[in-house]
Order: sequence, then structure tokens, then C-alpha cells
Amino acid sequence: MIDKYPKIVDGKSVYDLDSQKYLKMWQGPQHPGVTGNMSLELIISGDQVVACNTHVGYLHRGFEKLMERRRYINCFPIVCRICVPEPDTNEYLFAAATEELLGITVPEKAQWLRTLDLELSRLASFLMWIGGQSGSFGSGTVAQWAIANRDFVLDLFEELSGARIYHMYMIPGGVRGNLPEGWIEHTEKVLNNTEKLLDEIYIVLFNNAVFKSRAVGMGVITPEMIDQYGIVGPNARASGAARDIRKDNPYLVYDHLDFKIETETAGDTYARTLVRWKEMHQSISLIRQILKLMPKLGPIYTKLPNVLHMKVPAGETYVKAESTRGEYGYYIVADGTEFPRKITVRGPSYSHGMALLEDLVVGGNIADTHGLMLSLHTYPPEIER
Amino acid sequence: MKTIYEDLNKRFTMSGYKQQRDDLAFVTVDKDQLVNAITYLKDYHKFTHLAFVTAVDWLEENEFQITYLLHNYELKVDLGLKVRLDRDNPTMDTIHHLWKQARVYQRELHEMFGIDFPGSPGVNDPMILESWEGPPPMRRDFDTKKYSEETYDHRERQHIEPEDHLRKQLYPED
Amino acid sequence: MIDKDKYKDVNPVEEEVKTLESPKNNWYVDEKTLANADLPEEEREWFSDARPQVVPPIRWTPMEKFLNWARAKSLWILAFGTGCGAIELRPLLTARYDISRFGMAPRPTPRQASVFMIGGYVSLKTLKRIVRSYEQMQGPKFVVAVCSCAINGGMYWDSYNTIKRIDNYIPVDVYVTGCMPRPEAVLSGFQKLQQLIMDGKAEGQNLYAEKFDWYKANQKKVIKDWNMPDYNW
Amino acid sequence: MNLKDVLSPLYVWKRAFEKPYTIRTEKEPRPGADRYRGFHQNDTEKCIGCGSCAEICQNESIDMIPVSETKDGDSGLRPRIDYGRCCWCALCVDICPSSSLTMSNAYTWIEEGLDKDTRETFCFTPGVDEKPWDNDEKGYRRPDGYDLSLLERVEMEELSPAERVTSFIEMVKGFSKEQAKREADRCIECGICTATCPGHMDIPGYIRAIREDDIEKGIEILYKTNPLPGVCGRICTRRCEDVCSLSLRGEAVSIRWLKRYLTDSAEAGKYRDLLHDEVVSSGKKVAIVGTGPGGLSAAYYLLRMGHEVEIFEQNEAAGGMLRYGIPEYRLPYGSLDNDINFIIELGAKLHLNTKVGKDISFDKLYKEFDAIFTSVGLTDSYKIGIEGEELPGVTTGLTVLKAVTMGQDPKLGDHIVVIGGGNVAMDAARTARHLGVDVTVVYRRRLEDMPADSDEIKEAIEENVEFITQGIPLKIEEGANGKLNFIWGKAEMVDNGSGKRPSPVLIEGSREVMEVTKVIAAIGQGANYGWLEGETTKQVKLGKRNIEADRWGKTDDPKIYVGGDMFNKTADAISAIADGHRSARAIDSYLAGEEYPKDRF
Repeated sequence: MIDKYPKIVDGKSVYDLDSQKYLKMWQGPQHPGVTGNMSLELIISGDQVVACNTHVGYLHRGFEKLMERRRYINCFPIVCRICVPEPDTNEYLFAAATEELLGITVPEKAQWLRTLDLELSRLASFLMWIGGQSGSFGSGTVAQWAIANRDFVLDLFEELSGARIYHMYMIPGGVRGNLPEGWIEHTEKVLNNTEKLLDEIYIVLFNNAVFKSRAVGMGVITPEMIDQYGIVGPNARASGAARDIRKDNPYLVYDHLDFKIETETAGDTYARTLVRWKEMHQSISLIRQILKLMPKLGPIYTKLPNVLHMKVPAGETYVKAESTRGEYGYYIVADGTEFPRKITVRGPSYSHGMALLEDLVVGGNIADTHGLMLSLHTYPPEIER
Repeated sequence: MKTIYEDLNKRFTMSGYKQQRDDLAFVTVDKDQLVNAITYLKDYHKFTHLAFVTAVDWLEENEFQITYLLHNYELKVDLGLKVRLDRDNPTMDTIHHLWKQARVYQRELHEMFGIDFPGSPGVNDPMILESWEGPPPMRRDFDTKKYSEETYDHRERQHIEPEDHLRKQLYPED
Repeated sequence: MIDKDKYKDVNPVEEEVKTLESPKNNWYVDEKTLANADLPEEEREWFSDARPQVVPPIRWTPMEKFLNWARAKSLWILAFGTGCGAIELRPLLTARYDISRFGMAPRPTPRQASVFMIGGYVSLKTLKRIVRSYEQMQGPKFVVAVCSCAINGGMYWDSYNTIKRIDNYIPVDVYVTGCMPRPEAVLSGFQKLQQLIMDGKAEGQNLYAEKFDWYKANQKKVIKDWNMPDYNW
Repeated sequence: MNLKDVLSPLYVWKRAFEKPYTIRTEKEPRPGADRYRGFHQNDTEKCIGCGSCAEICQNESIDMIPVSETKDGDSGLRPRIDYGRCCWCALCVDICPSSSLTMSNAYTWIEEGLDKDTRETFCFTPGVDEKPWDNDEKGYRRPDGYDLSLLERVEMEELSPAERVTSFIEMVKGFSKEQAKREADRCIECGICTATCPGHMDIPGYIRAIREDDIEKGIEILYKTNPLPGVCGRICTRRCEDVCSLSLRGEAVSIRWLKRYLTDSAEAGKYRDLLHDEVVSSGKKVAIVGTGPGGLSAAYYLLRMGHEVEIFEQNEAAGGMLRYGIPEYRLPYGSLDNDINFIIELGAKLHLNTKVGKDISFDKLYKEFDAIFTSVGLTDSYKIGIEGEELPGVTTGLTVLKAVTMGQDPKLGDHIVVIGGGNVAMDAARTARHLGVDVTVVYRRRLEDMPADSDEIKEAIEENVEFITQGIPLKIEEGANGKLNFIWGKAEMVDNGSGKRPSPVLIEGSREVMEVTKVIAAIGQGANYGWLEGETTKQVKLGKRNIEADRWGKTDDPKIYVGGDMFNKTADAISAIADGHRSARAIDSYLAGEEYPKDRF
């Protein structure tokens, strides 16, 4: 047979599969451990991964193309679909970018509600993630707990916005709806339970001998790598870089809230998991602060021009926010028509999931690839959109 | 931001500086000088983070615009560098040696817009699409709705425009 | 790599597709045609040449009923999250909805699974894997399609990369609409499927065997390089 | 690694003794949250089928399909929703002008896939196809404090009542460019108005032109169906605004003022450049009797179709009721002249001071011309039918208005009474106010029953016109000092159960006396068919009130066409314009040897 594998990783040797020394193995897209659909083309030698190539595109829907032929208001329902576990960041960024181009300011109350929504979705997304992370290390119990608990957070979303997953709450101009009656008490209950759960998770997961022995020292990101690969968010914070857009370039009402950037120094999977665990606590504290400080009354929506034929003045902007995975950004180019010229979605998974992952898994063993992938918290739909 | 721009302007041919926000500005750079400008910004102005690389299709002007967005962690500012390319023969210098993730962005641009980045590793590999036979799909002259209707099986719509319907029903002869 | 032009010459699919309009009337079965007959000689070895076979119900009705009951009560779901709908499968597996009560459990590989849940939109690249996974599943097998995208394209009705109606490519037993459907709705969908299985109506697998050529023609219409490139599946 | 690490996972057993929180959905279904965006509901009674939901849906998942009867302001279409497309974003609910479309909190809908044609599955028309969630009370409604529609009008600047009674300056100032664009932006382009407008003007079209600041295109659209846009932009009865879908929850788009903005923004001389298509002469001649809106409209379209047109007018200036029946503060003569001059410039031959039947006989017209369009309007005011009507101080509203137009002093004295509640009564009353006369309006029914435009009534009240409602005139007597004693009685509204509006009945013994200088009757007008007598008009039949003709205005004699107030029932300018347009097309087909026009306009 002809050699069909001339190129795998550039700058590295070509692996001759016919030598029987190496084996090519595919993980995904149909693999229970992969978050979203993505596949890793691994070259293994024994149990060890010697090369990796990621393949994405299984979830490609052409969002950026679709948005080019939709009115701005019609982009609003579509953006949240880009990231299923954490749609709200997308909603916020699209709304914020559109408002900036239109020159509209959002009422104060709406800003608080948006922050609340973002933090809740951060909590939900992290709960989903910690379930996957522990599941990938064989601790199915934590996965069950966390995802069931996430469901209670989704109940809050359902009451607030009318949907569990795709909230479509932050519309350009404001938010759709005030806090419902009794919501704050319900939230407090859920937050208390979540807090309790997080402590339990700490006992069961972070003290777990198996988890410790596998996660410590696995997939180390050194501080030098951060800039090289464009690593952001908790992945960077676990390597000691105190970077958080909520602090650095405060948006919404984050400058009214009291929190500090959580960091770790080890840069391995354990540290990343721990940083996220801390951030869940932080999110809970932020939600409590927001509920305390939020103005009780006030408008929640600024009238836009007629959305059926709203023209956005020509211009471009880039708006970013700290999602659970780091810097998430929307780059909108408007050309003065009813339709956006171009909307680029900058998802953090892009660099984490492709360039970084390809290099990090090398040297590990097969069983660790998914733990590693999850510890980077990649989410493929962001990559391919 | 302004000072950085002035410093840049001394060294490179720049135009169209626009301060969008306090922490965000856009500037257009000459195509040939882009890699130098980015290297300079990275090394001397601490724009160490490449947020994204994307392209905008200005079909009417027969040009592509590539936007590189850099971030400075010390000043906490974003700077967007824009380059205009000829749409008929889009080729751009690669920056994969500066950031590791750049090659992925360039690979995507090559696939979605057909912009070539000679020297960028793996740039010609299919990334998202598989066995795609049409033109690069993100180009504006590719009509996704038309393609979708031709290729896939849709249910037929039964929509009637209220305006026409009203007139036909109430004033059939007018 | 495979010479595409060569492949095109051998492949008569393009003409066929135009005549195959309705799933009801125009399908045909030609037992002599091999499933891989379209392929060039040297590539045939990559594919199975066996057609799926129609499995008739057992003549002794009580036995068939018993088997159907058994099938309905142990639905193993293929854990292949093909679209965003898969995110609501996760809560279903937790204690809150507890799908195990109904004898359902996720399975990591198609060969152990009996239910394929299509979670919404299906991109072309995924469709190829879906067909592959579906064909790998052992009978009796069933398909539940959730989300509006699987029914008529949903949000992505004008996207160049997603198929619009999944029932053109694999037979679907039960649809659940919603974007997304809540876990309760998905659960009801599975319960409906159980009911259908017990009534002996969930014959998607047999339909696929009967109309194999129709399905294949549809699949080949959208998936351009049907013969694999050297990687994946 | 220490022993604690090894043992800590055993902590999970603690949960084994907790109460399970599994939801037994199969036993008791869990309802969605109060504002859950579930399946759609539609109150088909409230829905007007405007199609806004279909317009805003980015998935083309909403189809408007015919369900009920089409009425004015209700297309009879209802949204059919395809749940194979829907994404539950609820923008359709947010935009719905009638608030009829809502969402329930139901969320389970399962269908079998096999052995079924899936082309129709998950398609349903909410409110028409019965569904279990039809009567659910919970679910998504438009939240408080959030509304996509722009329900409030852009304020139109007007002269204050005190200012305007002192002169005949036009009271409405008109939109500035910025205001017009903002107002035009409110339109949701549903097109309900287009059908209701008697002239079927492309209202969304010219509103779009305003929004896009394309005045030329706007003018072009206006002239397609209305050659008197400057007039209609001021005095149109605007039935379009009554059916405007925004008016269901807020204020209708100011369609009339937007039209006025368009004509005001374009220079009069440029009309000809804008409407530049070449006309091929047909060599046929058409006579038009009357220069009211009907006649002018017919003249314009006939000219554009290449026919030669001659217009006959009995007064000294063209315009008919537009000039002699509408006071200057509502329609300045300049605007009227603008529109008329443009039509004359196109080549119409205008014969002023020529009364058909007197100065020229109808028979002569019939012989000389290939077709005749008559639109002479209703010129004879109705009598009040009470004692003392023939006294010299009793006159009609039209007489007063005409006198004012011609610059004569109507000699009203210091206090007049106007009988009637229509637009002519309001115009007469307000004209009198503008002349500095105290005015009392006596009307038989209630204020809300008045046929006059509500704005007119409002403005009349602002201008201190006194209203006596449910007052029935009884008698007019000669009083002291050359004044008149106007005697009237109070009435009560009696519902006679016939389903019609309640009618006023005089309260027994009620009698009031008012001393006035003049009594002006403005209770309606009738036609005068004196001109019609002659050899050639035998075939033209008179109906009860109007001339009998088909909807094209064609009488039994295919050479004679009628239009305007004397033909239609609505008796307003835009209907007359529409009649003129319609008849012009019918005449064109007739002259070309066809029976009726085939295309729509």
C-alpha cells in the first residue's frame, strides 16, 4: 500500500505505520468522553501518544455565513447556539457589540440583570464541566451530582428567561423581563445547595487518590506557553497569570462587585480543575452580591429603531467578555445596511482545542487524552461555528 | 493608544486610525509591512496576545480585509490591524512563527475564504469542511440559501403575503 | 488518495437521485446490486458488500410480543451527541430524571446500542459518521430524532453544511420537537418509542433494508466523496 | 498519597441515604415555568393576519395561510407554525401588533416518524388546529417594560388653538426630515393598509422610500396610484390609519403626514422629470366633466395612457370640492394648485366657467369625444326640513365655505349655529371661528357618533366651538334686531333593537331657544342631475341616490363613465381619486376595443 500519511505534525518525524511500531487511533467524533464532537487522530506507540492531530468541523453550521444574511435582530436568536453550555456570553457580546455600533446605552437595571445572567451561566457551565472532568477520570459520582445540580440552576434560568438552555434573554437594547416573583428566594436555595455540593466535590474529587495521582503533573502549561499559544481564562490562571477580563477591562457592572482573580501556579490538570472549582465559589458569591446590590426598580430595555429594518451605521468593533473558558469576543463589521457585513466569533477553545491540545497530549497516555481535553475546557462548536 | 499609533506611524505606512473605545483601536496597515508591524508590536509594545485573525469580504471593492486583533496585557488595550488584499489573487504573509495558534486561524481563512498563506504549516489541509466542492463558503458571492435549497430536501412553504391576499380577496378586479 | 473523477464515472448516482422523489413509490430493491458496487475495484475491500436484510417478525405471535417487550424494556442509547440536543441527554442520565428506571442506559459504542438519538442539526461531516454508526448498530435498532433541526432544518434551514430532514438519510421512529426539547420531552419520546416497539411498529430497521437504495442514493447525493479518504470513520 | 486520599471517595455513600429527588414525570408531568417559551397559542379573534410574525421569523417557520374570511383590516390569514423550523425565540410574540400570539408552557409533542408523510408533521395553525395547550394560561407573554414595537407617534407640530383661530394659515407644520424618518421607521410593512386604501396606494413602499431618504422614488410610487398626493397628504380621510396594525396597541403610523412630507420635499417643477416615461399618443379624445379629485385623477391617468383630455369646470378655478369645500387652513390653495398645475402641464385642456348642460350641452360632448367621464360630485345641500328654513338668515355650510374661498364676506354676524356633525359642519364651524364668530354646533346624536374626523372634532373643541349633542332642531323664528331664534329640543338615545346604532328621540316637551345671527345647515349633500338631460343619455340610469354603473364606473352606455361622490358610497377625496383611476383604465381598455382591463393596478 502507498504511504497515505505523509504529514502529521510539522517539524516532527513522519511515523511509519507499516513498521508495526506505531498505531493510528481515532478518538471521536463518536466518543462518549468528547465534549461536543471533535476527533483526535492519535499516533500511539504502546500506550503512549506520540503525535496528535485534531479534527473539527462536525458541528459546523456556518454561523458567520448565516448571520451575514440575517437582520441584526435575527442574529440575536442564533448567536446563543454557538455555545450550548454557556449561551449567555454569546448573547451578551452580540448585544453589547450591536449596541455599541448603534450608540445605545442600556439601562442600569438591565446591566445588573445581564451580569446576573452571565454569572449564573458561568456556574451552570462549570458544573457541567466538572461533571465531565471527573467523569473522564472515572469518577462518575461527581458527574451525576454536578449535572443534576446544574439542572437546578437551569430551573432558575427557566423561571427568569423562559428557557432552560437557550435563554435568549439579552436582546440588543436590554433584557427580556424582570426577575419573577420569588426568584431570589429560589436562587438562594439553589446557591446554598450548590455550595454544599462544591464542598462535597472537594472531598470526593480533589482528595481522591486516583484523581490526584493522575491529574497532578498532567498536561503542564508553563507560563511561557501562555503567550505563545494565546492561552486565556482559567487555563492561564492555573499557570499563574492573573488575567481576567472582568477585572482588566471591566464590563457591565463588574467594577461594582467585589472579587479577586483566582490563580494557581502548577499549571497542570489538577491546578486547572482547582481554579475552576474556586471560580464556582466566586460565581456564587458574585450572584449573591448582585442580588443584594441590584436596583429594585428601573427600566430594563432601551427602545431600538424598528427592528424589522434597523440599519446599523458602518463601523467595526470588538467586544469581549470573560467566559468560563476565557476571552470570548465578537468582532462585528457593519456596513450601514440592515445586515451585518461580518460577525466573527472569537472563542477561546480555538487556540486551546487545536494548537495547544495537539502539543499537550503528546507524551501522555491514551487514557489521559480526554481528561486533558476536558481540563482545557474546550468546546468544539466555538471552533468551527 | 495614540502614542503607540504615532510610534508605529513613524516606522510603517499606516492609515485610517480609529479609536473605537478607550481600550480598542483599529488601524489599516500596508500589506507588505504587516508582519513587521506585528512583530514590532509584539516585541516592543508588549502586544503579546493574538486574539483572532479573521477576514472580511468586501465584494464590491474586490478586496479582502484581514483583521488581526492584538492585546496588550500591561496596558490592557486591544489593537486591530487591518490589511487589504486583492480579491482575485489573495495571498498573505504568514505569522505562524509568532503565535502557535495563528496557523489554525490561517488554515481556516484558507478554507473559508480561499486566502493563501504560503509557508503556514498544514494550511492546505481541509479543516472544517470535508469534500467540499463549491467555492470557499464564506465568500460573499457564495449564496448559502440557494445552495441549501438546491442540495437539500426542504418542505415547501405555503406562505401567502397578507398584502396580496387582502387585495385579491377584497378587490379582486382592482 | 482516490481519484475523484474516476469515481464519478463509475457512479451512476447523480442520475438516479432525480428519479427518486418519494420514499413511498420509487424505491426499488435489486438484490444483486452490492452495496459497494459503485466503487472502483480496488476500493471495494474497504466496505462491506452485504445489504441489510429485512427481518420479518416471528410467526408465533406470543414470542414476537415477548421479544418486543424485552426490546422495549432495555433500550441502550448510543452516546453520540450529534448536535446540541445531546446536552439534554446528560441530565436525563442523572438522578433527577433517572432514565435507568426505564431500562435505558448510554453505551459508548454503536455495537452495543439499540437506540440512536439524533440530537438536532446534522452537519455533512457528521452525517457520514451517523450513517456509519447506524449501520454498525446491531438490530433491532431504533432512531429517535430530537429538536426541530432534524425535522426540517430548524435554525439552519439555509446553511450550506447541514442536512435538513434526517428521515431522508436514515429511518426515524420517533420525533420530538423543541429547541431544545426539555429532558421530560425527550423522555416522553423514548417512552413513545417503547410503546411503538411493543406494538411492533418501530420497524425503521426493516424500512432501511427495504429502501436501502433510496437511502443510499440520498446519502450519496449530499456526501460527495462517499468512499473514504484515508482518515476517519 | 495518604490514607485520607484513599478513603475520601467513600464519602459518596453519604448520599445513598438521602431522599431521592427524581421527578416522576410519567406520573405527574412537570409544567414549564410561568414564562416558559413552549408551544404557540393564537387568539384568532384578536389576530388580524398582518404577517409580522412571519416577517420577523428568521427561519421562515411561519407561513400565513388562509383560515377565515377576509375583511377590511383583517387579512383572514393566520400564522401556521412549522416546528421543524421554529427556534422558540419568541420574537414573533414580541412583535405581534395585536398581542394575539403567545406561547403556552407546554413542551411535549411527539410524533411517529415511520409510515407517515413527514412533510406536514409538526406544522399547525395555533388557535385553529386544536391542541392540548390551547387554553393554557401560563407561558411566555411579552414581558413588562420590553416592547419591540414603536407604538408612539412622532409629535406633529401644530399651531396652538389660540394662534390658529386668528388666521387661515395651515395649522399643521409638517414633518422635518428627521421627524419623517423617525415616523417612517415605525412602519412594520405589513401592508394591511394597502387594500383598505380605496386607491390601493403602495403605502409601505413610499414609507420605505422616506426611510431610505429617496424622495424621488417615493413620489414615483405616489403617482402610480394617486395624482393628487399633495392634497391627500393633507385632507385624506386616511382609512389606512384606522386599520394600521400598530393602532391595535398604540398609535397608527401618520401615513397622511408622511405623504405630505414627500410632496413637500420634492420641488413642484421636478415632478415632470421624476415621472419621465414616454407617452405614445392614441389619438382618442376624452371629455371630463368636473375638476374634483375624480376628474383630475381620471385626467392624469388618461393623459399618461396617451389620450387627449379636455376638462370642463363650472367654477372659475379647478379643484371642485377640494377648493370650495375645504377651508384653507386645512388645504392651502398653493398645495392644491401644485397638484392641479402638474396635471394641466401634462397637456389637459381645461375649460373653466363652462357648465355642462348650460354652456355646453352633453349631447355635443357625446358627439365630439370618444368617451366621457363625469364626476361632478354632490352639490345640492340637503334641507333640514323644519319650519322657518326659508328665512334669509338660514344658509348652508357649502355656501359659507365657497364664499370664504372666493374671498367674499359670508356675513355671519357674531353668533351662528351649525346643524350637523359631518366634516362639512366642522369645516363651516371652524371657518366661522377663524373669522371670529362664536359658533354652536347642534348634532342629533352623541359626540362619538359624529361622522366627522375625530381630529377635526378635537380641534374644533380646542378652538372653543361649542357643541350641543343630542339636540334636535325644531323651528327657526325671526327674532329681534334681525336675529334668528333657533329652537331645538333635547333628545335621548333609544336603542330600537334592530342592531343598528341607537337613534335619537325627542324628549317630550323639551324646548330650548337660542338667539343667533345665522343658522347654517350642514347635514349632507345630494346630487343634481340637471346636466344629464339630453338625447344621448337615455341609456344612463339613475339609481336611488347615485347613477347606476358597474364597479369601473361604466354606465349602460359604454361611452359614459361616472366617478366620485355621485357614484361611490364613501364620498371622500381618495375614493374619488380611485374612481378616476379605475375609470381611466376602463376607458383606456374601451378605447382599445377591449371590454375591461386585465391587469391590476
